[in-house]
Amino acid sequence: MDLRYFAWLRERIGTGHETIQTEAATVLDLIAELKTRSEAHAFAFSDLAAIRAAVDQELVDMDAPLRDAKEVAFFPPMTGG
Amino acid sequence: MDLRYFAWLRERIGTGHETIQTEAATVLDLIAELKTRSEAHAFAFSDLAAIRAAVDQELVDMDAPLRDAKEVAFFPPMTGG
Amino acid sequence: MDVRVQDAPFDMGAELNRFAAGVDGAGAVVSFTGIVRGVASGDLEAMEIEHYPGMTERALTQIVGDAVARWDLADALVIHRHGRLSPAAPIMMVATAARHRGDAFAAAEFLMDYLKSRAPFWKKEITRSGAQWVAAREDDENALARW
Amino acid sequence: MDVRVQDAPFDMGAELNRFAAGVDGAGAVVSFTGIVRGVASGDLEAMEIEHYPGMTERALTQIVGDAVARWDLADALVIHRHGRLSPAAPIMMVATAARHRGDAFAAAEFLMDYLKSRAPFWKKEITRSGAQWVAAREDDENALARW
Repeated sequence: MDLRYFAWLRERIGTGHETIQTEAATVLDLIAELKTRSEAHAFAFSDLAAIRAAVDQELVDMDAPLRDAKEVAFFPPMTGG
Repeated sequence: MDLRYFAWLRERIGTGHETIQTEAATVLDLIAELKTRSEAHAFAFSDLAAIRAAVDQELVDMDAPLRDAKEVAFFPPMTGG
Repeated sequence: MDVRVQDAPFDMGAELNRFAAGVDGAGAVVSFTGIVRGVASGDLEAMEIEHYPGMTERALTQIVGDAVARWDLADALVIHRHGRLSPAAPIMMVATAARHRGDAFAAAEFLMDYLKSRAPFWKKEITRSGAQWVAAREDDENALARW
Repeated sequence: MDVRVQDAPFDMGAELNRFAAGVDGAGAVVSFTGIVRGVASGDLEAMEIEHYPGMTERALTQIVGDAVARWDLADALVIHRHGRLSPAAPIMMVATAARHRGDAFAAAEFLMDYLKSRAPFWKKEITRSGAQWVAAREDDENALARW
């Protein structure tokens, strides 16, 4: 599974992209798993209220299933415009 | 008193400007007086609902007093923009 | 704040750029442009716009002043043409600048609603088959109720 | 309908003119432009805009499609820059064209509300004293409730 990180999530984790093997069933499960990867990951994901997720480039809720997701992205609330 | 007519009121009356002497107390009184000036005036002022009035370049209601008005204008509802 | 009533054509893009360049610090710029559009019969040759010199400028200045009093605007612009206009020509534009987009949008809509029903302009459509004064839309008068 | 996500600067006036020239028959054109504005501390050196290539275009196309389905539009345009922007530079613009101004205004506001909270862009302010990610405004999320 390809993971993408943006904005301060990318900065905290130290990379914008990583590839992992996971059996996580939902976005929340995936986050729980990622927090164990490193202190940087744990710090980046410490405040879930400040994080949004996209599965295969569609914004989803945190309890969304991952099924056959190829790409999951994490980022703060958007601030375009 | 200077009278100004615009759009189809001007066309029906045949002029955009005339000067009259009047003792009319309100816009409605003035219209009643103007309708007696010619058949063109009577025709132009036949449907009051389709007419708006300005006294000294301020939009007013039909029962507005004329007092020392210098310029009274009649025209259809505005269609700018 | 700038109100211009003119016979001459104007370049809406150039006006927007000039307006935006003058509003340092405002993050949001909204513009509305009204354009001469075709008529149902499809043979519009020209749009003639009559106005009431003196009252026009006075009414527009009042409307802009009301908008500035009501919303937090960095600047506002109104340009309105009169005379004979060709199809697809810009008739008028308003532009507003504000720190936040809500103010810029609301003020632009307010300016348009009041300009439509309170500024003394009258449009006449000239077609091959004749000329006809544009009727006021009841919607336009009703739009004022929301402010 | 046109959605452009680009690093390059754009000329909002030229874009507005081009857009309006292409919407024959639409009498009402609304534009919104977002501009890099100063920060309270007054020493903004640049605005860096990060985005999510692929999802950005997908999200914007979806938002424009929703607007077109909901209002009677002749055309709609979205341009959004990413990368490093200077103070006073246009960040993005939307434009809408419709027969009546109500549709053009509503669709432009809808596009802005959704673009703000649903298109994956993130702004970072670079000042002499450091860099800071812009926080999302609660107002922006709440704005979606009205549609």
